[in-house]
Amino acid sequence: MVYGISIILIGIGIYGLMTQKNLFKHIVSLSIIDTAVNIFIVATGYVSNGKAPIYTRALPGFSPNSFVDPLPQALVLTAIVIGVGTLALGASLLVRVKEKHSSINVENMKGVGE
Amino acid sequence: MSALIWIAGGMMVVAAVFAVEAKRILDSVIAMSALSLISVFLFIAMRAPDVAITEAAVGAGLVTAVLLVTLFRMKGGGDE
Amino acid sequence: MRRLYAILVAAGLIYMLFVFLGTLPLYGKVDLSNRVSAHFLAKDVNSVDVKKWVEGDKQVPSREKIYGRKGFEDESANVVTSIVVNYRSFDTLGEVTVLFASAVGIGLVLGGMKRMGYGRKPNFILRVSTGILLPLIIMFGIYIFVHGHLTPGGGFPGGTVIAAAVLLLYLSNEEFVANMKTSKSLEGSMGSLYVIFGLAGLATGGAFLFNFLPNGVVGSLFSAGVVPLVYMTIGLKVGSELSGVVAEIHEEREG
Amino acid sequence: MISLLIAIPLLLAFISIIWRSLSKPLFFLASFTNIVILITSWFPNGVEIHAMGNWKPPFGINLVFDNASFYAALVVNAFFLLTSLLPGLVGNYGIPLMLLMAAANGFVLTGDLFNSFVFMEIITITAVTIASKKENFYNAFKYLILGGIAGSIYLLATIFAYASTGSLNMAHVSMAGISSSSLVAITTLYAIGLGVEAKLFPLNGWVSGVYGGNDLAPVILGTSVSFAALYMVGRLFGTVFHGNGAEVLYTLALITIVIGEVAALRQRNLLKTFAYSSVAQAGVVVAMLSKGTGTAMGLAYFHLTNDAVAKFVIFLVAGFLVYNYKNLNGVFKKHKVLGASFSIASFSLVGFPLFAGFQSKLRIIMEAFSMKDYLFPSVMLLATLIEVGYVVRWNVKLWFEEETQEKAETPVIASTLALILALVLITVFIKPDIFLGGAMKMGNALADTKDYIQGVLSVVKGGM
Repeated sequence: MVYGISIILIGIGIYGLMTQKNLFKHIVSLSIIDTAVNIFIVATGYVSNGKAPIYTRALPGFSPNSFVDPLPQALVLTAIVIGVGTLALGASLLVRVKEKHSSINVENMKGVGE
Repeated sequence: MSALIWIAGGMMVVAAVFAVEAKRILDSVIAMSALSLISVFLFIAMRAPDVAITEAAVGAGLVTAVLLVTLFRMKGGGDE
Repeated sequence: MRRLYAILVAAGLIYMLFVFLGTLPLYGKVDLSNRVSAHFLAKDVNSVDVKKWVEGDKQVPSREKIYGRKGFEDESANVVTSIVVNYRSFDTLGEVTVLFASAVGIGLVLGGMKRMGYGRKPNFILRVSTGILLPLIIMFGIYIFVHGHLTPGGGFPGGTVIAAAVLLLYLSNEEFVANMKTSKSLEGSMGSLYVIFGLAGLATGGAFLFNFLPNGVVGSLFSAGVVPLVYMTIGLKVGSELSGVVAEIHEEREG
Repeated sequence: MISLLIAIPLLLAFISIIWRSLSKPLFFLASFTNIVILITSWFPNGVEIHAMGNWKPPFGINLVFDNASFYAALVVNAFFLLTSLLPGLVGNYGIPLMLLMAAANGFVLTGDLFNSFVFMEIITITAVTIASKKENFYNAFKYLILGGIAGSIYLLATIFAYASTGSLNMAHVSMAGISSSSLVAITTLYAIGLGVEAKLFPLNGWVSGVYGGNDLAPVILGTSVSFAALYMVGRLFGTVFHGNGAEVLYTLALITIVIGEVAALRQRNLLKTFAYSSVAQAGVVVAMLSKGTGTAMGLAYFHLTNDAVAKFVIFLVAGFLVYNYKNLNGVFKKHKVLGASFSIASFSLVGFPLFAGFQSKLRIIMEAFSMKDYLFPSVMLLATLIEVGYVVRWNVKLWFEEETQEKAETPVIASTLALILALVLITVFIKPDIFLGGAMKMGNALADTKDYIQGVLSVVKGGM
């Protein structure tokens, strides 16, 4: 079911990218897709009744399937940071797009021809 | 737990639709930030505290701040 | 028309992904013993016989106790950290590089000189509370990345918290300008330090990013070899990098 | 040694953020060192791996050095070296270029699916930075959005592969006996994810804007980066998935060829024309790669090498012309050397005899016929006809139309480089073995899954 949520979110993100005329919305949609993919990845590592993969005094030992899968979580950490890099660069590009074309709405932008 | 996940998922879908369709860009950014915050709950429900902390600090906090500052710099976005 | 088309494409994608979902194990029904991560959890990668393992002979150990013991190949109590900074450290180097590339890109794209003002005076509460909170926030950020191998968190959230402190300074003080020179030198030297850690591993252990320091006891602060050092490096680097990004989006070109 | 190919450019990039003025010489130093490292380990003729942190595959990340990744790394680094010789072109972009070089090397060498995703994202971000040169912000933004989506899909594909095999290592994934329905899922997602960098049909809308927007982006993205991306197509669909999912690629590639050539013919902007031609050539290469045999893949990379050399010359000259002249009519009367190299390169692109392109196109068509595929050769012949149209049109316009009064100084280094590469193209026609030998070794290494798996997984301890 978490899978379903994340897939629907991906779909909404794609829909937003295709319909919206405002470039800022594109960044927002991309961010939605990023979050959705991250949820999807963590979901692939979930084990029912598994514990968080950190050894503390309360969780002394190891046996398979007593923990959730740590690898997807490690991958998501990387993916989140990569998403931030992409979004921040996109936002700074938009600032300059606005300065150069005087709008960030695809329909009102000046000087964008074929 | 399962009911909570359904509620969180429903809220995320609503937030996503709102973020995509909102008339004002500011609302859209706020909705996106809310979506990120609810996803933190999902990460905790899936026993991923590391991811939850990172998403809360980076995804919900910093990204929103960066987008808001750029939005402020652009003086409102441009489609109203 | 455009909307209909978009709905069709999105629905097609959703349908496709739902079909593909059938190939995954059900939610919550994953068997870890088939995955490489079982051995990350058990901290026994070096003793696995790869030839047999890839052919389906899963050698899952039954360890009674890990917390508080010595003599494992990786001593970080937080297994996610041990994957991020030890087993898959190369990914993390790439991740640091992504942020670096993005910060460099923002610098080249914006390339401003003068600080942008918000055009209003920050209110009293914000100004005073910033003075009180700032050291606490920075200390909290440092705490997060120093304890990255023991508790959830690590270099990236820690660095982000530090950058949040810089953002607070920008919001509370119209005249504040971060010292870009310092932040750039910190960023560059910390990045180089990470690569140098890698090269030191190459020189001592024969492999890039080899963990060349002795391990300790699982769960104690001074354990896990280079892991805490690398996380501190990452924390400082990410902190200075994101502070640089925050500073750069506040810059305007004159005229 | 091979980990240095990534470590050195990264280290130098980190250092040059502190001393910015050093970035240009350091960029040259990085690319030169990389070439030296590669030359000292010429064609390994086997599979060597470097296990990061001594964690043996499939647990840790490993770099794979075999004939295929050697040849790809050689081509990629060679173009970076050539670019670093042109300080005027590099400008302030030394640091992004170094990072791009590290990422392209990592993308080519890595033997881990998620690691390749990380490097792909670095490539996207640095490429966007480079694309935003000369205030080309809007097109760079479009590229960023498309690259971001592609990255997400690529990540999804990776996670599907992990969920069905329990491993991220390419060698392990390729031997793990994935069920056929999973294979459909994984290969479809990978085809979409690689489609942006490999310039496949529905996802190549960014190419003309980015390549046509400034002088640096096409020179480096159209040669090195597209070689790295198409290498990954061969590695994934040839080695890892044994040719599964090739039909999707084949269909997309044929559509890409036709659309690219038609768009190139209709285009009136010099840089954009050849940007679309680049799209079409990527289609040819992918169509050949989807055949999956060693010979076919080798020929595909032979063609790609010829195309990359020709494109380097064309984009170098075109970038110089577009940004120094308002009216391009007859400019080659002023710059005879540039003109000669441009004409040679563009004729090689079409595949006229006497130039390298002829050798690769002829071989590709013969190979396709021998595999009883008649659709692809006919599409390719049609494409060649269209190419003749626009190449001749541009050559006539640039050489023979009435010239204007504008004047610009001939860039000495650029014209020397362009001339040398043009001569290389002629030499390759006479002795095709210069490129063909390496490319064939590469193709065979890519097709030989068994050797790859054995080489990666049998190693007990990672060496240098």
